[in-house]
Amino acid sequence: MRKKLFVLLAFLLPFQGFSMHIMEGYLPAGWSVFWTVVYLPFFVWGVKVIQKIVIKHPELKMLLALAAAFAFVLSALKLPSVTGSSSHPTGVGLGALLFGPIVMSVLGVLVLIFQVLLLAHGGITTLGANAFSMALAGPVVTFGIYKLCAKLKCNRSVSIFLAACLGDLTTYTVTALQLALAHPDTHTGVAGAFVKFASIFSLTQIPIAVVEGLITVLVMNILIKNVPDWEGIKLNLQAPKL
Amino acid sequence: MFISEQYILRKPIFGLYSMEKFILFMVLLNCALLSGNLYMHLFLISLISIGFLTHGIDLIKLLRLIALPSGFIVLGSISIAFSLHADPENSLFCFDSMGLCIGLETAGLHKALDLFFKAMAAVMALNYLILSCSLSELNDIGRKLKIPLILRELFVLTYRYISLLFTFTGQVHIAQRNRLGYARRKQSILSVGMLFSSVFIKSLLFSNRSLEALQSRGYHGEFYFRQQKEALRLKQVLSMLVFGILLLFLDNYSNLFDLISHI
Amino acid sequence: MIQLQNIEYTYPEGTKGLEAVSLQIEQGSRVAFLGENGAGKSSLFLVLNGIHKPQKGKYVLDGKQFGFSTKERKQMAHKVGYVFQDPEVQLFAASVYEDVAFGPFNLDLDRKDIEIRVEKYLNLLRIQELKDKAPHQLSYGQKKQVAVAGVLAMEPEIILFDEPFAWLDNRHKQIMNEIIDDLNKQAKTVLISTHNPDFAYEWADQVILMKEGRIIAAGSPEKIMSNRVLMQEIGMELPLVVQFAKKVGMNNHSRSIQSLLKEI
Amino acid sequence: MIQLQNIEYTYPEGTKGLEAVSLQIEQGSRVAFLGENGAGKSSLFLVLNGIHKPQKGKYVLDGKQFGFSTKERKQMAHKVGYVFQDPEVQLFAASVYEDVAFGPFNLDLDRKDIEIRVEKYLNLLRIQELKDKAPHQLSYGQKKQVAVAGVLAMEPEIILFDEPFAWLDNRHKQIMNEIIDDLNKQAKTVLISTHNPDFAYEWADQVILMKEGRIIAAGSPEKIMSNRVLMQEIGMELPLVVQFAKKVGMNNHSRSIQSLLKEI
Repeated sequence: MRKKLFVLLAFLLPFQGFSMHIMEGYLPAGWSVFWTVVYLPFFVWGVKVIQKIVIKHPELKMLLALAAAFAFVLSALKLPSVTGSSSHPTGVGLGALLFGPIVMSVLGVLVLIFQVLLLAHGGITTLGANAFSMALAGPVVTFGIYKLCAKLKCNRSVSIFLAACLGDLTTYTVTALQLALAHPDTHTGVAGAFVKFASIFSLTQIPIAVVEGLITVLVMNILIKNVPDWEGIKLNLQAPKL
Repeated sequence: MFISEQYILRKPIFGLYSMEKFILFMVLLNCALLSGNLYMHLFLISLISIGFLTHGIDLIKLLRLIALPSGFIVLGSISIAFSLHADPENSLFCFDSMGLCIGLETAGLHKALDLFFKAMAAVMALNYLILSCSLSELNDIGRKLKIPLILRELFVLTYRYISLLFTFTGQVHIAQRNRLGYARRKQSILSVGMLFSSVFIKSLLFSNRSLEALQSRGYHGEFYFRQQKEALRLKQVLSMLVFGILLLFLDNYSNLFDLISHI
Repeated sequence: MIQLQNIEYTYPEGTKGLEAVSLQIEQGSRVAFLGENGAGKSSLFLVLNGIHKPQKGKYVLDGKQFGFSTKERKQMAHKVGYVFQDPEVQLFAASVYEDVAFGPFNLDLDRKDIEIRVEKYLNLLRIQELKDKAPHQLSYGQKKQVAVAGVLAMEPEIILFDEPFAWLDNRHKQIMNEIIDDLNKQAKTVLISTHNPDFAYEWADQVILMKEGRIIAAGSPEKIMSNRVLMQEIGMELPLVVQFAKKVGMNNHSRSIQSLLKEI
Repeated sequence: MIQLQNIEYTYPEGTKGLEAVSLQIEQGSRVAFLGENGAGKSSLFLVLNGIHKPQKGKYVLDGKQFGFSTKERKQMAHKVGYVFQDPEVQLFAASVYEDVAFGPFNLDLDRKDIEIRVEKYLNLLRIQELKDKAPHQLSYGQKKQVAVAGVLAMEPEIILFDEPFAWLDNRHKQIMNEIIDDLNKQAKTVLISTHNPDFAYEWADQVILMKEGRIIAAGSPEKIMSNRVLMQEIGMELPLVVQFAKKVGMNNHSRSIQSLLKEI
């Protein structure tokens, strides 16, 4: 039994990081349209916010593009021997903490588009669904937990860890749900399908989420200590309050 | 690093302009997505493969190009093929545990196979777009699709910075490996933390200098994008559309045919 | 003509960049700036280019005082071009063509004229065949060529080069040399910051030595660069040809070892 | 001793990096690699360092064949150190001290020994007073010093330098020169890739010319670098001192203009 599990794991591990993306052609047309329509308002909102920021400070265009590039590089980099096999961190947690969820809703889509164009991961018709899970649900949960922890006066490292880790898990849960809705199990329907997808992801995604949480803590601590104009960047990039 | 640089189309296919390439991509993609017919998907996969083979991609590269996404798609298909609570009588394979029968049934298998080939056909269509269009062309397609300027500017800048940070990250990673940064797991996590933060700090400094460089060339908030002057050619667009409609018609027709034969 | 009077520039974080810098550069001249890393050469170039606004002092360009307003800075791009040390920071577009076209586009030329200009400078820098490539597909030397084309395409009257030969191989050094010669022939003013005493001695008709944000000496290379004390001040050796001439007791010697070798 | 036999390396995207490269380097020797950008010098260094695994050929290090397994690569870090051309990519810690300590820390030395080593190499590179600075606060020359310290702190037997002098001002060039001399005195093997014929001629006891991924000549600098045809092949001029000697008809001349000047 253990051996079987290992064989299965060995087979799944190479795909773990990107397994959060739904591939092109994998969603029925109806669901593609549905998720795109659901995501669109958030995207438009994000674009409006960014347009406002950029009109006032055209120089922030470079910074925004660099932020998107940064998130892409994090997600595309194969890091051998971090989790025992090659893995891809998502960088979603870090992005959400650095730039806030609204800006992330646009940057996340840029990252997804480049993953399609440069690496052929994900897809055009599944963009809406992927964006909903990775560029909206994940960042919102990350940001929310971080703010909540700040209110509860938690230790900073603990808050960052929880935020990044749970944000990562949220992304995969939402993806599993999206897949379950699109492809319900023949006998047990959506609920059964969700259990199937979620358990396949959880084999790989839970250790990744933990590692990602740890790395995010490390990076944030180094950045807060070292980036000269730290508060300035946060103020500049975080979207205006509602 | 990037897929379009690993798999280079040495000859342009049909000599299409950027927007025409996009239309062909949409035709191929829609044929894949709108059809539920296995033969249609196989036809599309082979058609695009032949296109690649005759335009500068050798067989080994083509197989690698196909293998790349098929891993992900297989992964997803497995979970669709297997069913919880399957009926042990009708299962091809059943794995009992805690009173559950996690099993494989013919229906699930068919569904998974259909989905696998559908996704492969769609991915091949996507590969066509990726391999045949440069980033400037994609940007130009975006302009014709009326994507807001700010998004296209961010798109182009992001592309440039991705290639820069990619190279930079790769080199830092080598430098860390040379100094045993990834010899053990605990060190690996520390090293990755350092890697990311150094890339981030480098990015910040770089964005400042890059801005100075742009300002010194008179940047006032807008970039120059080259526009393709070529208008859409009616003949090409029409033949692509006819091709697509014909395929979908045949597809429907064969479904009808199936339906009739069933009755 | 460029005139600086008592320029002082301090970076936002408090580092002194320039102190009491005054200089005068005639049109069409070739000026070499020598000094260690951090001596203030780059800060000075960024002031000359209108990017850094000095806290004190006057900057007079062709008889008009430059006020560092947003409008004036934009016009500056016409007048003064800056080729950065690191070409990576100058390239941003998705293709070489678009990158070179960026400057002319900012000059509000119409599409036709932009194209003509881009073609001209792609040809001049011999990078015609690279025009559809993305910057990351180029070698370091090619990136430098593109960066130079991007600046020259704005047809500025004054061009600043920060270490134009660093990291280049011999072939690209020669191309760069030809370009710089060509600019001088067109009576453009060329300012180069460099660590190479031999190049400065051979090329410049005025050298400016900088140390710790100040100008410590300025004048003809023959006068300044044969002064051992001054050169030691900026941690630089005398040009080889000067050392050689001193050794053998020549007085009116050539400006470079290469031409000296031809004379022997 | 390093032995390469018929090494062939092709990049994943299909570019040829190295073709039929064979060479032999004795322990303690000084080897200069000359060639244009893209001639394969960096690819070769990455093979020597165990990063690129060649598709064909044998790499024998101190009599043992190197198999590019993960375990062997890890041991490699002890043996071969690589100083990149661009120091930026080698500095990734939050402070200079932590950066230099990174290697020794990964060697599992105990705290005390790590400290001793870091102090030793900070002193050697004369960057003691920079130890609490963040890398981005350093000048280019200082960054290079820190990068070298970080590599040397692993105490490798073989050190590869990619263009160690590019962009450095004179003061930092001298420090680098002293470090390299010092390494040779400790009988370490030093391999340097450079575009500077004068440096290679003066310093190396073996030069290797590369072109398009192949070695086109190897031997003593006197023999190889006075061959005009060979040098033209890699787009490089003869060393100045050779040109000079040819001109005046000397036969047993010095290895550098500087020492020649002393002799006159």
